[in-house]
Amino acid sequence: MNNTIVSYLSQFEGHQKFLAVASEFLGFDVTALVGFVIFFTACFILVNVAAAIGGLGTYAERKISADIQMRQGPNRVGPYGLLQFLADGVKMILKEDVVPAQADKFLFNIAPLLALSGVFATLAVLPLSSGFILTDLNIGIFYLLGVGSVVGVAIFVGGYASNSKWSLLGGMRGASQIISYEVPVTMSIISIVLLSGGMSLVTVTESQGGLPHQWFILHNPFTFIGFFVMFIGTLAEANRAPFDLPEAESELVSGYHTEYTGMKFAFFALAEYAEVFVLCGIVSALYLGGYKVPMDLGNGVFFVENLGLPAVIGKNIGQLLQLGAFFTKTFLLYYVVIWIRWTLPRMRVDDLMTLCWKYLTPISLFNLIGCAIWVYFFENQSMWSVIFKAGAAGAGHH
Amino acid sequence: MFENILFFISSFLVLGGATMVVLSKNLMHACIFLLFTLFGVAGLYLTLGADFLAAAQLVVYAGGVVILMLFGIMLTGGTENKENRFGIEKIPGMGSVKTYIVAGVSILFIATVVLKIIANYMRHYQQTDLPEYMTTVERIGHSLLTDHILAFEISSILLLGALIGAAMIARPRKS
Amino acid sequence: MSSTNLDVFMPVIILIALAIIMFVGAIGVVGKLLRPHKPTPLKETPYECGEAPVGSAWSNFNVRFYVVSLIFIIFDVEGALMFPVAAVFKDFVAIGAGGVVLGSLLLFILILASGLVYCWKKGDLDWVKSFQLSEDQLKKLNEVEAR
Amino acid sequence: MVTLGSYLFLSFALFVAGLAVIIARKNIIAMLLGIELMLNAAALNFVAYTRFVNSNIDGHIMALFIIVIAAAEAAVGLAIVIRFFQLRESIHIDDAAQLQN
Repeated sequence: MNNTIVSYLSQFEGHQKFLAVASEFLGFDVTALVGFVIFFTACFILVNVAAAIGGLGTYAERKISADIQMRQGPNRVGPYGLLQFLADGVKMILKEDVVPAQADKFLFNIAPLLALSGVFATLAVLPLSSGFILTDLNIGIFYLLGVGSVVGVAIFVGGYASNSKWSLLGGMRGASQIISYEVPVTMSIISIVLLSGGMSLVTVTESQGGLPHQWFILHNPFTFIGFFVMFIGTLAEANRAPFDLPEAESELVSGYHTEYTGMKFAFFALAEYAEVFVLCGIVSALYLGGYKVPMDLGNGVFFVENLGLPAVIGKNIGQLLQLGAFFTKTFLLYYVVIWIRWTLPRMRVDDLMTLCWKYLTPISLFNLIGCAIWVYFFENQSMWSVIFKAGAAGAGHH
Repeated sequence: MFENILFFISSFLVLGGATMVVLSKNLMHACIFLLFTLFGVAGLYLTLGADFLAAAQLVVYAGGVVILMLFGIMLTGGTENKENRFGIEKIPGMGSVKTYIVAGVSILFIATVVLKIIANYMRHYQQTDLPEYMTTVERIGHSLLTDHILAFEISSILLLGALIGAAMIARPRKS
Repeated sequence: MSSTNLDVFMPVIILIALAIIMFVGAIGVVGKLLRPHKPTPLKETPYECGEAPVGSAWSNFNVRFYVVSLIFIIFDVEGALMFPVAAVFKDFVAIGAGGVVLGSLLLFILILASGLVYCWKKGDLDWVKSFQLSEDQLKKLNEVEAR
Repeated sequence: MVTLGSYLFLSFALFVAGLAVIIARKNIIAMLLGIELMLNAAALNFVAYTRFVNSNIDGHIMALFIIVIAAAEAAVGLAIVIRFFQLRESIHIDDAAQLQN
């Protein structure tokens, strides 16, 4: 059974009553219509949240870089400069839309749209909590890989269509970098799928626990290495420093979006920041326990039974806790991503390819084999229980 | 309801994309329209209940084949390469308007006749009801490991052959 | 009417539709009303740091980009084949048939890894081949540096 | 109401489009695009028959291997095209009329 936000809401009595009353009042079965409305509202909220996170991402980036370089950062618009991203948005929308005369107009216009829809479509399977997930597809993580790869096409097309040498170089580099790092990322994901026995992101998260030693990062030594492979891979897939070669401003002006102005540029930037958020969320769901809260507080049973709250409130408090856990882990990773950008220098293009093909890919293949052997020999126990059992057996022997 | 909407969106993408692949003179545009067509086919797979195939279509085609094609176009001189070694520009489109009209009419005629014949057989196939939205991943996995395990292993050899062969052919040579 | 429930895919379509609406709304409708439109020939030339651009950018490229994407697509397909197998691996281990599956999985990975090893040995993974300067070139280089 | 016939029609349209590209274009890469379209049409047929005629999974496996083969074919085909371009400075099918040089 697939969890969606609709199936989560339909377990409450109020929802059922509302459906019955509305059906009677309108004279037809409104279940499908209400489902659509719920989906639409949830999607709308999530898109706006993603856009706000993208906007605040630019703010956080400047503020953290200012912090690292002992500067002030944006501090004029709003309290602590928090509304800077809105001002930027207004500025972007007022800018003239310049299309180079030699450019391929059709591709030039369609590239930001491809990037934006590719990133937005990945939001559908982001496991925010066990109930507030838009939809929990059975093919979740594989779907995410597929839709996410559209961004690579968009970057290449955007670079190509501008008919500028910088853009084209940036686009070529971006596309080849994204596809190269997809190989170690895919292999790391497959090793997680091996351990959890399912591709749905809720299944993956549910097979971990709330405490760090139950997370997949500490499940066995291979996944511990796999986490770092995956994290480096996601940095490169999102074109973040030290892998921001497609937009290396010191050599390629601005990379694939050199010729883009105004809102089209803004959409590229929004897609990039939202993609960083999505990828951080995925890494935290795969390796860091995702939305899991310690002591199973997340399913709300504790609040209902021990504190005597009604089922609706108790369950929703649990969901909110899960939401909080997910966002905490994701934003911590987001902070690390920004921190890395202002700490490490940019890599050279040949080092980038060497790192991907000669280090990460063999390591991830080795991890995959190691995980398969681990699942076979230790029947999917984590290394803590294996050590504990070995210790108990040794103690019993003496 | 949603199945029908998805079907119509997908079939619109498939038909429109395929038509534009045929008609567009610019190779880059054709490639992007091919991408839309492949999205449409993925949507059709979804309506047929093949969710894993739809995602595989996205992963392999949208991420792989289309980027490969785009790289191939760039490596062979972009879209500007229209001349052959005789210096004559050969734009697609063979024959004249008359040929197209005659061909179209005859295609319609043949299609009508063939459809009339096939339709009798089609009537027997009723849509089998799937009880719920069922996942195909487990079934495909089981099938790949039991009935089709030889095909699974041989496909790895096929891929190895493709990798070695293509890398050998495409490798830049000293001259 | 079929009873297949595809509603779980509805958010995907809605999200893509929202992306299109957002894009068209911001660029085609709101932006069009607000932004200026004063094109000049100079504005529409590609940016090349102040130089006048020479020729089109759509020209030949290094074939290494292709070799990398080639290796990628092979591994991509490998991933697509291995995902369903990985998803059912635990079931097979649970019923005691894990050894066969592990063997076939290892065979599959090792066959493809040998392709990677081949490309590594042949130098397809080296982005920039190290090149040796000839005597004349070295002499010229030294002269240039001495100046 | 969506029937088997509508899927078969779409598959037919895809196949005809691919065939038209192969016949009408002189550009080898465009012809490869056409081949992709035709392979997709074949895979779509397999999946459609799986859904409507019998519900075992073999059609899906077939389509999966078609996708695999399409990717391998695209890789090798494009490698040949690129090599050909390096030799002849052209990607016209008419320039590939000679076996050597």
